[in-house]
Amino acid sequence: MDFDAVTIALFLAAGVRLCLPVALAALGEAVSERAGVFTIGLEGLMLFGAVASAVGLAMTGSPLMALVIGTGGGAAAAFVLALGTVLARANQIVMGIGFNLLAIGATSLIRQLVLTNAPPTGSLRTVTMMKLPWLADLPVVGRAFFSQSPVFYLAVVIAVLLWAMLRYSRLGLVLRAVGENAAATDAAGLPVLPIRMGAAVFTGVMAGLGGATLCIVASGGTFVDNMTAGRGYLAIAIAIFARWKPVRVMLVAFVLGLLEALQFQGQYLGIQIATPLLMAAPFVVALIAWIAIGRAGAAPADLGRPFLRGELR
Amino acid sequence: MSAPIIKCDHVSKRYPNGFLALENVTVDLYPGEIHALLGENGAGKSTLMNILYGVHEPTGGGLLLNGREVRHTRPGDAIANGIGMVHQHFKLVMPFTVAENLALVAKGAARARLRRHADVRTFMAEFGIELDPGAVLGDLPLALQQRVEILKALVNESRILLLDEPSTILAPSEVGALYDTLRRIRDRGTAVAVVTHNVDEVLANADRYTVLRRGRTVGTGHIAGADADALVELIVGRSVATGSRIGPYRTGGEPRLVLAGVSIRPGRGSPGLSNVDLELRAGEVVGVAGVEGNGQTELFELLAGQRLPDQGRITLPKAVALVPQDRHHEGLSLDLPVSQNLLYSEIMRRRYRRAGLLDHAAIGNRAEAMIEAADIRTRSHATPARALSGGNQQKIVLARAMAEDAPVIAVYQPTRGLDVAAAEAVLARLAEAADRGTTVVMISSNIEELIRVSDRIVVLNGGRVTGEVSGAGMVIEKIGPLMTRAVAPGKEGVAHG
Amino acid sequence: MKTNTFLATLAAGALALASAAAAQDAPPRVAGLFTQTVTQGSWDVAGYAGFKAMAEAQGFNASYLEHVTYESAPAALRQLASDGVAMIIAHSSGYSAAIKEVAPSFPDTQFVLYSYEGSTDGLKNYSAWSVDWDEYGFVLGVLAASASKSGHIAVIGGEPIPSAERTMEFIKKGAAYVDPAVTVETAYVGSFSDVARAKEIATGLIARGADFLIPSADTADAGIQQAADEEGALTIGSYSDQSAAYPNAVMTSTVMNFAKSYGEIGAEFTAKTLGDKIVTENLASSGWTLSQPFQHVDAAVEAKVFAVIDELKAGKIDLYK
Amino acid sequence: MAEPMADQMGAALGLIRRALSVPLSMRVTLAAFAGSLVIGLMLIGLLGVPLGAAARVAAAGAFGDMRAISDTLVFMTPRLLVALGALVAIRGGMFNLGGEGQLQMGAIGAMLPFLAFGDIGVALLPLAILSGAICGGIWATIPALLKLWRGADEVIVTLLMNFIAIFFLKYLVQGPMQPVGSNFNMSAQLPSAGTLPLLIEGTRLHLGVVLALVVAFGVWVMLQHTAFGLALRASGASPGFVRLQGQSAGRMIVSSMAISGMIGGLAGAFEVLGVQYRLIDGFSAGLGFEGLAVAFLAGLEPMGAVVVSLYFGAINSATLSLQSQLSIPSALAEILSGLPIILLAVISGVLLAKGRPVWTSTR
Repeated sequence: MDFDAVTIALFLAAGVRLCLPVALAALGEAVSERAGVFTIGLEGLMLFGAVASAVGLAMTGSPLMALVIGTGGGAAAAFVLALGTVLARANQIVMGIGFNLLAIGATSLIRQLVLTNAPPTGSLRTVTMMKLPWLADLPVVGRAFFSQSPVFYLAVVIAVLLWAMLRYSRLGLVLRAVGENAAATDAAGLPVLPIRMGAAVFTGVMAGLGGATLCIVASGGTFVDNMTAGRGYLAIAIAIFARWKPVRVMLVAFVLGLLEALQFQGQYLGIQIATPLLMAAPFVVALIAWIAIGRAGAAPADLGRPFLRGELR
Repeated sequence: MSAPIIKCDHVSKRYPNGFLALENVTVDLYPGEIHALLGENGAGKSTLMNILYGVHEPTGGGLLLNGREVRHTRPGDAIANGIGMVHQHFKLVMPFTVAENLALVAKGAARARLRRHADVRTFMAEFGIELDPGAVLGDLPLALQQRVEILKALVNESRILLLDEPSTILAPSEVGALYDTLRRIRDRGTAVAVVTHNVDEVLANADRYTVLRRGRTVGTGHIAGADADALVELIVGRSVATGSRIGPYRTGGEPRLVLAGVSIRPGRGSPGLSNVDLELRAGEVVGVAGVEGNGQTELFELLAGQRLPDQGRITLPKAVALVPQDRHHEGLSLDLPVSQNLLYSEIMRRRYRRAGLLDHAAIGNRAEAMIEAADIRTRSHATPARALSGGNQQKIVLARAMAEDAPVIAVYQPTRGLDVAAAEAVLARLAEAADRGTTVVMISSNIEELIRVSDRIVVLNGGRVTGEVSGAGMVIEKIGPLMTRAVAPGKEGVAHG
Repeated sequence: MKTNTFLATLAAGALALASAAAAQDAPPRVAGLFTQTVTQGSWDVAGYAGFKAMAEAQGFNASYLEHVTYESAPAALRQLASDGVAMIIAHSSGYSAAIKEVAPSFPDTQFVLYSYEGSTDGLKNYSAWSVDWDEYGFVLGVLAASASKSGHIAVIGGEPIPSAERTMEFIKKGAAYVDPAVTVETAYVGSFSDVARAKEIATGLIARGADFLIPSADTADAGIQQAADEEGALTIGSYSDQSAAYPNAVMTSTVMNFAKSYGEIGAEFTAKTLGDKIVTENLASSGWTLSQPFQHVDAAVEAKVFAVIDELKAGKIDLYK
Repeated sequence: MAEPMADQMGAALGLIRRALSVPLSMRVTLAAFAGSLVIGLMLIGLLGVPLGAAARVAAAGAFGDMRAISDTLVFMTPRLLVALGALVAIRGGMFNLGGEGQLQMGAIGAMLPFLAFGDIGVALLPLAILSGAICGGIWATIPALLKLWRGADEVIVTLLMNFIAIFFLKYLVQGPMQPVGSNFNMSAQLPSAGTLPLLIEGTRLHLGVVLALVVAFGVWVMLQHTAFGLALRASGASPGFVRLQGQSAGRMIVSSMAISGMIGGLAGAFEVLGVQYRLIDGFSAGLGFEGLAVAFLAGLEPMGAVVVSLYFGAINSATLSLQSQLSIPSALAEILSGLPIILLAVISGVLLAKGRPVWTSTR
């Protein structure tokens, strides 16, 4: 096996496809963490998005509608989660752990009650493949980056928009201020809790879309119990060591996607490394990167701290 | 004078824990005046400010804006009604720039007006303030951060400006500059309310005053014709001999702690120390005066044995008892009971154990005795330190340090945030320790206090010792210039009008 | 009516006291153990259907446990056994260790395993219906190699467990039996349930030239079959006829004869002849077969594959030479 | 001579009495449990199962007889140990989310003496327990050292290390530790000398259950009645305070994580030595996170953790009964585990906002 252009293009394309659900969720996590809300429940939000999309597909038969419904499912679940973490000031880590446990059970129950065992019918092409005109014909990159699910292009657009929003817009300024110093933002007369609720629900939108993408685009519309299998936790790690920068989130996720793709490539190429060790690789790389970052780049100062007006803290 | 712009009308506030912070308080603020709110710690000044600003809601009474009743349930309501507030603990976003911090609060027209950095400069110039709009807040010295905090309160054309203890963090010369700025603001017709407990500052700068004591108004009037002693009496409720010397002037015995040519490299927002020589002797109180951030923290850390000099030599005795500046994070472990806070160092020295386990009975007994001796007001020795007032918390820290019987005791801002009586008690105990032969080194920015208790005072400025005064030579006129005269290279001065 | 039932129960109780061989009127309780879920995937769903049919046919009082991980299996087995369940059927070879651990403590409970077992270790109350996965693999290799036009086939497994590795070896043998020049690529998903990874691996293998995919990853098979369906490769259905689900891609399906196997288990239990036997299920015993007719390929392929099957049934091919 | 004896006895009795006194926060926790059970019953009702029957089956499944009780206790044990480990670390100021990984490493460690020395008789069991604890301890010490060396936040490090440990165990049972001829991913079986003895015939109640309760008592004594525990609590709640007292916060971080990991390692070791008798792939399935949740539900109190983990044990054996007798989906177990955590977090959040924090010493 030699490393020709096709192999490389396939490898890159696989990296993109594998990272997409995680990257979407990580973008959402980056936003809520910027606003000071640590969404450990990301895994559960993805699960709710995934099961909602599967239900949506069964009901409407339209993959596009399924993605929309999945996104809505994630947002609705995030709203409930945020009622706890933001409004009721529940400990964000504890709440997230409980939420993830609940989500595994609840989504499985929903599947058993609502979904049948029959695999989805109808083509999913509209959401799995969209060749961009002209660009898709470019050598290597055409196949790698411009012959992808439309959700991927959407993710790139969202990442760029988020970057511009955080950097240049007033909304971005307010969002960052809430995460850095909620008390100061409150003193400026800005509504801290609604802003955090908004950020948390946006996280749900992105995690829901991520879960829906996992289910509809990557798994052909099949919902499997606990199908996220740790992807939510990985997304949290990505958001953090991308230092909450949206474009960097995409890049970090892509690199980890490539690592995952390498596992399969390694198998084809007959590389003699045990599968479990290869599967551990993204986590090892993430760990090394995290250690290398070390103290550099501080987290938003109010990350994980519930907001209380006054001196009650 | 016209009608009051805002009136606190028979305001009461009871906190959820049952504490009655304000009782039937009425205060008027008029346009174009600087109104001083005077009182001891815990008199209710900050609570009143927070009620005006919508941080807390009153449990009785209300607010009248131009005679019309208004409710401030959150700061947004207060801002909409033209109120700006300068908080004691700045409400600034430290990683943001000056311009971003201003943009954050700006509403409507003001937001459009502050879009570009040049606009921000123009806006600041109106109040005689010159700052780089692109500077990151966290990198600015406290005095400049305070200017930004004031500007922030003015961005939305405020007609009422509230300042909570603005002068405590400033050097004497900086206080003057602060009031220059406030007078400019007043002269634009704004009502300026300043919370402080410094009578001299009020007499020199304010137009009217209101005195609060234990949550009630005990006096109000015009500054013109007001008398310092009378004001002090209103504040503390009895006449205290402020400024009188505590204990005799002592001469030190044998040297116990020596710093020779000690230097520490400059760090974040601090000049470090350069070439400091200091000899502390038995049975004396040595004051270290200086504006905050001139090397005091480094000096205290050296004494505490927490860091080593980059250059020079330090000779420490076997033990140094410590009273740190930050009571809540360093002086105490707030969730531990009073008893374990009092005896922590002794327990760690393998005392109070039985069969390897802690002897809770013995710890309790010993703690009771210490609580009695140090006059610590607590429900029991098992109460968490968190539940105690600031003064009583400081008494715990001091009692523990004293109980260590160390040859040297180092204290850092020991009276900050305490009311007059509690501060007096602390100073008295330090003097007693010196009388017993202990070496006391007291780092403080409160010069009057230093003069009253120290036998000699060294002044730190820009990380250097700029002078030493002793005995009758310890007067503010000498010390003030030593603190403020030479500005170390690289340290930014305060912008003046 | 109510009184009658009550009297009947009383009578039954008295009978039970009188004779040990009573318990005739209350149907015996049987329970099934499944690793994943009986409402999703292929192996457990098809197996549960066989289990349920057996229970209905024999009039058993049946229940089942799903999501029983191998670590929780001993607890589940003990609970069921001490709860009075008369027969426990475990629907995965992974439960073997748990049964061997628990069975000695419950001599009155019959344990049965479906899938693969090498030895009952002398336990008197443990039987197994053991599928000849070697032969199964060999046939898959034969049919894939026969159908492939590019001479490039791929096998995708779930986790690299020994039985899966062994099956892969026999798939290779089967392919080589048809054509020694056929390329057989193997890959593992690293999970039995991650559909997305399975689909990605399958897509990659098709892009590298494989035109026939053999799914061997349980629930994750769905991803492999979808990839084949979308990318124009052929594949098979696993354990039951799945041609309706992936009409573009499924050439045929392996159909486990769960009805037969479970039927035998039920009948033998009722007849009290279960004991400690190991029943081998293979083509010759009609333990499984391939669905017909084949789709998307020439009739010649079907004929060729069934010719090999007939030879296997007749014992004319030695798999272990 | 008699007097000091009586003195000691009195002191010991006093210790036990204080250990059993229910902290105030337990009331909130019990409310969370009750709320969850009510919601769980409502769900069961929605599934069309008669509530009375469901409640009876669930209660019998959790506490109905000796076998049910011992199942509940066996399910309780790993969750209790992980919780104890987690609360030691969190009390010491380290937010250890790595219970899952430490448990995996403990399980691996418990196998090592047998693999190294073979069946060496009575010495095997204590060696296996020790080895499991040490492996868990080492695994947990790594994040502590990384925090000191690089300032790497332990939340992320421990989270990532969980996955690394899971895959490492998977690797071991797929390759190096798998005996020839095995038809599943697992190690060889331990000889009976190397396993935790069963306490009651016909049940799964093993010695590890008792040892776990002893560890819980030991952790409580350590935290409340030793100078080390005092320093640990102080350093977790107020690092600046202990630094000024001349103690090294770094040393506290390392030692609290080492102890935490050792206890977490015991959780894995006891699963191997008392339940599995071998290393099996995927044996844990989220025990680490459940244990962490137990620690929080217990308000970071060791004796509270016993009560809370008992609830988790009961939920697991009860849902097994519900499933096997009434075919109620197993998903109910996760729902009933997740709900009280959420309810408790919300209740304590609301109380915090009202100025009455349930927990004062977390982080």
